[in-house]
Amino acid sequence: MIDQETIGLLLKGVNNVTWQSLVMIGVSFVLLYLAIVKDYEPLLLLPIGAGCLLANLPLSPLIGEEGMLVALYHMGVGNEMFPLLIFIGIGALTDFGPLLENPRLVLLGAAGQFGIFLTLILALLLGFTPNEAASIGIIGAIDGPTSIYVSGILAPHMLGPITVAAYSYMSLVPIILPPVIHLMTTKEERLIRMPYSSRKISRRTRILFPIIVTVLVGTLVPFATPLIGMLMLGNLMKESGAVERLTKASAAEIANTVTLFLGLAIGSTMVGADFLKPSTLFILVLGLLAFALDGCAGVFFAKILNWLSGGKINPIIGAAGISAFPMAARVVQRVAQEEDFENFLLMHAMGANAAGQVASVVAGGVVLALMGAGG
Amino acid sequence: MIDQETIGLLLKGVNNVTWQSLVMIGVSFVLLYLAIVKDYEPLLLLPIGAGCLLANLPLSPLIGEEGMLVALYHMGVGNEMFPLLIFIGIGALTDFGPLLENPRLVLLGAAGQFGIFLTLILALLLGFTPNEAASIGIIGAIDGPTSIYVSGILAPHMLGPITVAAYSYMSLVPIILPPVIHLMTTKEERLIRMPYSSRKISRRTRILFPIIVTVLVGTLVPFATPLIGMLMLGNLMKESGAVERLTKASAAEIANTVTLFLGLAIGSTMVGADFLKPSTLFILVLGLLAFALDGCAGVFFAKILNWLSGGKINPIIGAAGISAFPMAARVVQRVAQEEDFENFLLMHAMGANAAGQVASVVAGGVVLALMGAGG
Amino acid sequence: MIDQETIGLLLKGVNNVTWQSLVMIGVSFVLLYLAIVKDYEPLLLLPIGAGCLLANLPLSPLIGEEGMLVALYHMGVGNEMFPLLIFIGIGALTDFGPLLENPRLVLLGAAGQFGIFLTLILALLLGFTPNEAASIGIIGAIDGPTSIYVSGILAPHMLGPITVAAYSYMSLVPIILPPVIHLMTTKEERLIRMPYSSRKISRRTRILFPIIVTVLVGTLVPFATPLIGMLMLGNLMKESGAVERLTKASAAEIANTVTLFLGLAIGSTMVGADFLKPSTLFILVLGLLAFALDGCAGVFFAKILNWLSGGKINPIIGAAGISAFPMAARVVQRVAQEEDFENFLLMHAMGANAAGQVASVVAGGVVLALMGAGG
Amino acid sequence: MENLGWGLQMTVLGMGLVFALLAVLWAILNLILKLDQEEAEPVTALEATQAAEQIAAVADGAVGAQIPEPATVNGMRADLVAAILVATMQHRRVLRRQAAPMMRSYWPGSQLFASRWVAAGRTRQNNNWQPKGR
Amino acid sequence: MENLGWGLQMTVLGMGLVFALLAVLWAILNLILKLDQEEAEPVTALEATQAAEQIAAVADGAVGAQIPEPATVNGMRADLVAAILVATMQHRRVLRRQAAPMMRSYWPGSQLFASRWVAAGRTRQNNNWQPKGR
Amino acid sequence: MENLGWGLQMTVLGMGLVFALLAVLWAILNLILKLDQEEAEPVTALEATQAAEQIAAVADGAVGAQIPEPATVNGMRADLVAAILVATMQHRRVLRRQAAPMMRSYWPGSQLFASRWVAAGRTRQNNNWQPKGR
Ligand code: NA
Ligand code: NA
Ligand code: NA
Repeated sequence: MIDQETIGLLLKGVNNVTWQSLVMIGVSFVLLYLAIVKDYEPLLLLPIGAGCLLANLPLSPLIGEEGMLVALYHMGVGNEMFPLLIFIGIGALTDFGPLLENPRLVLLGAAGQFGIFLTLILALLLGFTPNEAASIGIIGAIDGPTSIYVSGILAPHMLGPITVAAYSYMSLVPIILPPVIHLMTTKEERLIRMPYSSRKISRRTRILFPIIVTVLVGTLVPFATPLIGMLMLGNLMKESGAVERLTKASAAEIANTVTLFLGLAIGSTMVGADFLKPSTLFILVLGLLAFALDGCAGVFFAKILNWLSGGKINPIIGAAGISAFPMAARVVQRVAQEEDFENFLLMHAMGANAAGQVASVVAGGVVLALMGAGG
Repeated sequence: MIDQETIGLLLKGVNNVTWQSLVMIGVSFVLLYLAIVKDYEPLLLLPIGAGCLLANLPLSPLIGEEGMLVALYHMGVGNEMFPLLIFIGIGALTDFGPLLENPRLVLLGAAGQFGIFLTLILALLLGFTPNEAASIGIIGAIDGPTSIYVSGILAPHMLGPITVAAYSYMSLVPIILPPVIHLMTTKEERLIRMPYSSRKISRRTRILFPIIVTVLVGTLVPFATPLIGMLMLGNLMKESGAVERLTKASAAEIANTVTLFLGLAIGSTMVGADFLKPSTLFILVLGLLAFALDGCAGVFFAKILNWLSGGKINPIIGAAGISAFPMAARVVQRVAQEEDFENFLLMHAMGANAAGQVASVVAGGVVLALMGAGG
Repeated sequence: MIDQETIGLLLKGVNNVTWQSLVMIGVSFVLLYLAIVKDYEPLLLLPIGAGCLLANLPLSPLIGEEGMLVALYHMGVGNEMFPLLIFIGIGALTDFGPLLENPRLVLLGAAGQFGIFLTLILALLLGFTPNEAASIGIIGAIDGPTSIYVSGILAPHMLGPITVAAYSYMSLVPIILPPVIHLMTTKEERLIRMPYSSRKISRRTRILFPIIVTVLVGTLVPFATPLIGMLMLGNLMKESGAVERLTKASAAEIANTVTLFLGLAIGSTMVGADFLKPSTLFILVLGLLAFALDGCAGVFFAKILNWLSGGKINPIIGAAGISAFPMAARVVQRVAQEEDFENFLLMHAMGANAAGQVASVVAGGVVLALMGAGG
Repeated sequence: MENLGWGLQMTVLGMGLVFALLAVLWAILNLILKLDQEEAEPVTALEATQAAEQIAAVADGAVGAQIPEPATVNGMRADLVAAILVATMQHRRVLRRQAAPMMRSYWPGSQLFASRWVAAGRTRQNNNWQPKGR
Repeated sequence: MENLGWGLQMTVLGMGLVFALLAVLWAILNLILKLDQEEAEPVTALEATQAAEQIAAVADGAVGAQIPEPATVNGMRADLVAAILVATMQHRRVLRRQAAPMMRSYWPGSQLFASRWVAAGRTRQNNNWQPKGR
Repeated sequence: MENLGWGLQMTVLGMGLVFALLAVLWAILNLILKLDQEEAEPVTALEATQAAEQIAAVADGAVGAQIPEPATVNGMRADLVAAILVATMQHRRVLRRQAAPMMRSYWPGSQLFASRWVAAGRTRQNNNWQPKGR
């Protein structure tokens, strides 16, 4: 019979509202606002916000045992499959031609990873454990799937804020990068025009590139094998031209489905007490710092290259070495055109940007290797 | 060496044919006939029929340990993921505009759920357990994913007949609803014309709607969170316009794949002795009754509203409050035009219909809450 | 602190390169070469090659516990789901019309499976276990999903080379079949023209065909139920015309995704010492032999039919009975036109080819039944 | 009869809850719409039906949405019937328009006239049945 | 040699079963086709091949269907060769047609003539090889 | 400060590894490009930018690629600004071309002139911001 107990059941929801859940629902509203109104990386932030909202409703069955969001987490976040599948799609749409035309730009990609390690030190000083510090630093890879992959292994309890930071900052590239560039360069440097050259990259080279990168990076940094392997698998499928159906499926159907599931699953990790800690704020601030430091390091290194080459390299293309392909390159081009509307640096910036993509993944693997993860 | 035993193995298939499996294969033929020839909800009934056929072939490895149909069941039926994913797609294609233009229609949606509870009582009297009775009643939600979700939790052993009933009756809306309407209304009532008004619903309101419904329903009826959350997630993605790729993927690729898998998995639960019981017949009959009672209650409540509003509401739009969006609304429009070809009620019926969609989900959650499922 | 151990970690990758892994990376390059440059079944061989490469990089986390390739293996290879899903897509694109117009051609399909059993005997004599021998023989089904399904059950440790052989030889149909045909037939026989007739196959018959085949084969050879069931499910969906969305999803989105995952997972089984054994070479050679024997048997049986029918059947259409739909039929047509440009055998060859498709699946089930697998 | 009592309690509680929840929703919706300050304005039946049909046509794409079959009215193609209906209504309006400028309810260039064939098409979808008793 | 015996038994049983099953299928198919009562009627080689090519073209979309590469015959584009072939056959038919009405095997307006370019295209797909020994 | 030491070691080792790896990659890439024997040849800024834009446009399709919003420059539509820019550069080139044949850097029929509208479109995507300080 229906009794007090049953009626208690009916009020159970309202009774289980906590201030933490209310705050987290507020956080989910902020994420949805950023995604929908501010258009910040909506493909990720909208599902993350929705996942966060659904997970923080009182007694949400979605995060109970057998709950759908938990099932999605186990399906592809716990085992790191989702970020890797997204990487296949990214590889399938990335053209490394600008890098192949101008291979020395790979070094700019390396420089753009400095922020990872500087932030790691700061995080250590703030009292984070080494694994946590490394996970925070990896936000400085400015690369969503890499951040998810690395922090999912090193510090899964911080996956939520790290992913949110990584994607938010990726979408802030057009806002954060220009002041960093201006801070690091003089007007004269920004006005440097670079020669435009073109080299027909043979199909053979384009096909060899992903294979060589996979074997090289995979042998020297085994921890980077999954990330670089999937990125380069996508690129190999694209450049081979032999499996158009699979290339398209990777970049469209698979990527879309996985993005939705990934976002929901990550959002569902952002629950109450775990998220509402000072550390979350530190993560957000440190991540932003890592980003800015990346840009500075990239530009600084490009200045050195410029000095070595006798003034033939515009230092601002160093800022594109941070990854966030192809947005960072576009932002660099903009900054150049702000001062001289006829200064076209896009091709060079794209090369540095593609290098940053590869270097981010390498840096992710190196961090995992140095932490001895799973070793 | 090959011996008697081996030859026995070869005849094992024929030897394991039972009359139950033959009857069930016959049932699968009926389902395929309904799907292919009669065009009754073929997207669900064809896979269900095929799953039923394949599961009832003698010694079918598909339902053995590690069998594919069992794997599909565990992938998304046992954990309720498939109906929830389908709900994202339904939400992504549902426009709640007609309801937002005329919010009082939500009450018609509530009335259209009466059949659920009346049928529950009848089922109890017929000797079903409370959980079973509630699962049978939920057929009266006239909403496939809700029926699958609720009965999957309360009475998974009856998932097969309940799903078949739910989808069959959804496809019978054009046949069942008109006589119910005629029974409940006079010609004068059916001739009532309603004023047509239009209100520009702002994008803000359209975006707020799914969020508010999720928070409201999710807080008050936590058991409804998964259902309402996924329906409204799909709607939020659509109305935000910010994640078109994910919206499309939810409504197309994901929905298609999940529908195929869901149908096969549910069909595979319809095996022999479990299905061939008088209870199955009761389920089918009671489900039909629940449907008819829903329609009656909806029309009856609309008559009250008509009386309260001084004759400004055509009672037949109450029949659209049963869910089955947008078919029920179309049927109501038809019935109106049968008597007066210039009587256009579609917009009002669509509002009631959208309300019925929300109310069905709410009713599903309320039933789960009252049964204390998982509580 | 960072110490010797950490630096040891960094060199761990290089230190763990073995000659086996180097050879296997070489094998992966051969597979990629065949896929990309020679265009041999690239949809399968490229992912297999990539999976093989990624699995043989030193200490590859992709095949560690929780590794992505291992997860993909468990997702759909270990439980045989991937080849079955691919079969739905194949069924959805196969038109059995040419077979229905000329039903006696089914016997040609049966003859084209002789190679399976002859190779099985040879493999036994070479010292393989019965299960291994049967798995090798099944390469002679010249049907990728069947080979994967059967060998995945009987000898999962040989899945890699068997799948590679099956798909490579499928892509070698245009090279292997013509000499086999010439060896087995005289010029006079190859010049035989066959009468062209056309029979309107009713929609009813087209819909009944997959249902009948499923029930018949499934009852008599339960082990074939999954294979024939999925092939015929795809065909039923197509011929019914009632579930176009699901048909399309099966043949496109699902098939593409599954093919990529299947290839990667199978490639990842090709690791070092397990693969580099004389048995692998035997598998490749025996598989080729099985293929050739299939063609011979098919042509030989067609010669008998020709003799029985008083010279009205061109024996070369027997070679299309091996499966590999629709390629084998096209090759037969070519061989015919080589001698007489106006000899059009395509329709008859397609009938034999479709029969071969069905017969291959039946043979797969029969082999499983005779081995008592899972029984 | 213990069951009956429990069932009745379920019904009362259940329907009570459903109504209560949707009533709260109604109140909130009214509140939001107040904020929007968009007044409802009268439109014609055709306009309302067209808009509703567009919404229904999108929803037809959902799994389980039950897209109706092509329709007949009295054995005639329903789209033909609908076209005739629209043509008749249109004719009446033209007459009204020619009566006197002040009586026009639609001005030349109105969207409505431009889209009458669309209306016919949409309405067609709306008429897929055999009227009762004929 | 125990293995050989077992293998032979496998072969006999296995092929026996495969043949038996397909023979039963054959019988059933014949039965169904009887019910259809559609008689097989003769068509031309081109018609049959066109129909077969359409079926093959759809099946080419399957994973693992081995879509052949663009073809050459003797170094010439295969589609050109096929077009020449069809043109030649066509010419022969026209001559036949002009000879005497009673000799016509195709009547004016036949589908076949209308679709000869389609035929050329389909046939092209059919000719993707280098004839042996040239 | 033990942490600081460890962190610094991480930084040195980490960045050292990243640089070392990419340097090896650089060396290998140079080697491959040598094999290709394709010499880099100078192109115009517009050509280089067009090519780069095409690559960027494809990459925009990736999840998380941050496709920029439609742009304005100083409140004007960016594509208009870009079109003006290209027209100006074009005008300058025409003047140069008319000066003397030997001064032409582009010959009639050059791809570049043919695709100037494409260039404008591509450049537009490149200009999606409000220049600083105006
Ligand atoms: Na980076
Ligand atoms: Na309902
Ligand atoms: Na075969």
